[in-house]
Amino acid sequence: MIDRQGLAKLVAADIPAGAFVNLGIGLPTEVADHLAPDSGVVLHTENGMLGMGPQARGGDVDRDLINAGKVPVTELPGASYFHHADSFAMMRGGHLDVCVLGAYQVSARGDLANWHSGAPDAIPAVGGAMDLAVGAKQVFVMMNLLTRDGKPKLLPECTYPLTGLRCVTRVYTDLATFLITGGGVVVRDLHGIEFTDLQNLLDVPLEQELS
Amino acid sequence: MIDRQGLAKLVAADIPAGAFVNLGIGLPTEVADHLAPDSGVVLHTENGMLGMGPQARGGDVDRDLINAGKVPVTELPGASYFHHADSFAMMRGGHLDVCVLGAYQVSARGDLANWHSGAPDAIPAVGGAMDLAVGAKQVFVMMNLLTRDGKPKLLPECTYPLTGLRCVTRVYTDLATFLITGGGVVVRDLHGIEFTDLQNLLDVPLEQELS
Amino acid sequence: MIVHETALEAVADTPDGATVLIGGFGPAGEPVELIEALLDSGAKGLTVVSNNAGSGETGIAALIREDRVAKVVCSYPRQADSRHFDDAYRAGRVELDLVPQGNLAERIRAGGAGIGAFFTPTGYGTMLAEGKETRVIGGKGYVLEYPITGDVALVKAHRADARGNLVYRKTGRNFGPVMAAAATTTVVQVEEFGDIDPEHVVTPCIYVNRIVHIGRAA
Amino acid sequence: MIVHETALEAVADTPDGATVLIGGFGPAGEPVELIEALLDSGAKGLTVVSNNAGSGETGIAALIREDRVAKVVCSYPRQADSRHFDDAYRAGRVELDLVPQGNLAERIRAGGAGIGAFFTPTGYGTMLAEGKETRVIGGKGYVLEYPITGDVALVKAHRADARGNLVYRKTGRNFGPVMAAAATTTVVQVEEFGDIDPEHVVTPCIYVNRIVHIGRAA
Repeated sequence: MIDRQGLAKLVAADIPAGAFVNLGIGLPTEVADHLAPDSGVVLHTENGMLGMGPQARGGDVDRDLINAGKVPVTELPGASYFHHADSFAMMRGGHLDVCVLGAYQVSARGDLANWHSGAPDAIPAVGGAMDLAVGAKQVFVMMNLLTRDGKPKLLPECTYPLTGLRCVTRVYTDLATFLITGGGVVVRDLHGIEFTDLQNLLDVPLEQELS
Repeated sequence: MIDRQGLAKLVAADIPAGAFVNLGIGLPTEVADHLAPDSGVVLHTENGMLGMGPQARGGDVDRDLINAGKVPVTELPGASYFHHADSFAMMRGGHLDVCVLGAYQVSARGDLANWHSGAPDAIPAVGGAMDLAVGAKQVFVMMNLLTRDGKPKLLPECTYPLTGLRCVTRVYTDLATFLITGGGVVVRDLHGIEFTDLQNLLDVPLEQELS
Repeated sequence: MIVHETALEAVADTPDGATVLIGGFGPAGEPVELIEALLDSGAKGLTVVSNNAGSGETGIAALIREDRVAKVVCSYPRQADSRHFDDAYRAGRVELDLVPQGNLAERIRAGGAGIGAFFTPTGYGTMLAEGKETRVIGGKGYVLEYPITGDVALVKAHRADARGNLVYRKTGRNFGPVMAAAATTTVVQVEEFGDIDPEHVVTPCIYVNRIVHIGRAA
Repeated sequence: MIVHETALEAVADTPDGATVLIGGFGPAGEPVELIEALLDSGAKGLTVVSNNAGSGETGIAALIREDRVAKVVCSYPRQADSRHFDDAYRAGRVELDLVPQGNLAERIRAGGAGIGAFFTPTGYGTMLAEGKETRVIGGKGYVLEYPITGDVALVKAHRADARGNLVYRKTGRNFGPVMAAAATTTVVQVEEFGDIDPEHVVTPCIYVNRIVHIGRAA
């Protein structure tokens, strides 16, 4: 089992050099801290920027320069700004190489549920989640494999309201990394758990990656 | 009867101060020469510019600065450049106050035919004509009222292929100026012809503007 | 384009029941002073189209607190301290039309661009597409979405030139350019006046009706 | 983004039958050297998407003269001295898909923006809408148009920075930004390299795959 930082490091290592990447709010944001400085990875924030730098501190804070989580950030050389329609055209048009998102649930065929708890009294709020889900060439999910009360979050079918259909390509969890393929769910890495124990936790049939 | 210059002057006088205007290729282009310098009229060219100035001469010619007719032009203070999709969004979205076009034919309800002679062997070419026809708040047409062989170009129905439906609001001709209203065709100005003589030339019932 | 002396003067004629497009994404590009002026104008029964539904006591939150808003069209009403929206929504005093953020931006763009409707993949197969027309094109599912236009747009820009061309600052650009193009009357608060290179104009002056100089928050 | 030494190197792998988006409106923004390199590459059976169909002996006219073009998608094939297109069209050697200019621009934009189709008022009720799906929305007639994408885009820009962000010059901007976003491989010829203020970028580097420095025509 690996911790949040370990997971963020794993995801960062899988992002190709020079890729254009959108990191979702929360845990995915921490992936940025583990990207090699010379990786040439360019971060997109859906509120209208490519070339986003680290969080701004002290005198660098500028109320006009924030990320999608509304946290003050900085600008790297080669950055660009654009308006919201252009920014989401970039996402929807499939131009981002990778988008990393958190999730409540992922189904075996890559359906994503990450915007709505399903609670009837919740005030719904979707933001850019659905746009991110459909847009990027690859959608990586980062999450714990089990809920706090031990229920699996990788399921045959999502029970929470969906964010997008068949969009997730990889799931990084504390216990294992999964590839969602057209054919089935493939376990790529085990994080200190045996394959059979992992299979016993899930109702989804798993395959082991051929190496 | 008035000549081309007289017609261009008439149209120019009817363009409100501060209006955003697109002048089509050919005769409509000459309207620019008759706009008062202090009118504040801003010219749009659909190949991506607001604030177009007069034709460029000599050392002012720049191959990157042309109008929709591909003639070198100049830039006025307060100009702006934008790409083709943004330029046609501006037109289609109804933001231009006036567009001035030439025509083969106009129908009594404002249908416009100005892009295709209808000849079966012609190579068709439409350019921005259809976009201009549907986009502007007002579409003014400038044309001779009769063809060279004396046939009226203001008709109950266009016989040439249409550019747009019910889009023309005014028709400026050598013999008279017509307002195309929801209800019918109203003669606003007679250019040296009697109303009854004008009516005799046309199969379209005419009304005289109440003054 | 008219330069107004005060924000109130620029929005005073906003009628009850108007649809108001309000720029900003969080604090960036939020036209705070124009929203305050809209509150002072007394307009009520408003439909507010904005990415968020306000937080704290200022801006859209104040409009909701003072019961001026009948409906909010937004992507993310829930924010840290969005209690005025939360209270009004739970009490049934404000209607919510929740739109995925990219569909919101594209629908506003379509409003300004004269597009009648468009098929977007975003939201396909989700509860936000329920009741909407869908179509599979080239093997991919799409939802038909319609344009959004406003009677008024309130936008914050960085600079305007003498004609009304605009540039923005950094991520403060966000919804400003598409909202400016989609409203009958676009009201802009700017931090400064000055020349703008024609190559750098973001919002051409054709989309700008009224400007107020507010200056830059310290 | 890769900087190539020669235009030929940048387009050499264009396959026969490719759809090539070619920027430019008349001489402004026309990527002449990239088109010449495409001719030298020997690629044939091309679908060319561009506003015009070439004039004189250079650019798209040369591609047509050398029988490399199977189909032209454009708004205005007829120009002063467009004889190579005229001849090929009349001889049935090149197919023409005539698209109103604004629909062409919007369809290419839709291709880059992931829009599945859109309803446009342009062309409604005309022969260019024959056989197309139409719909009346809010009392106004619209035609359904589909996105255009390319395997390759050939674009001329003014300047690129080290990452591949682009700015254009004056009306040379025209179709460049939408074409750059709508092609699998976007090849750009630039007049110069240099820094670009992030506020002034017109085409973000994400849309640029290959750059060749050609310099500015005297």
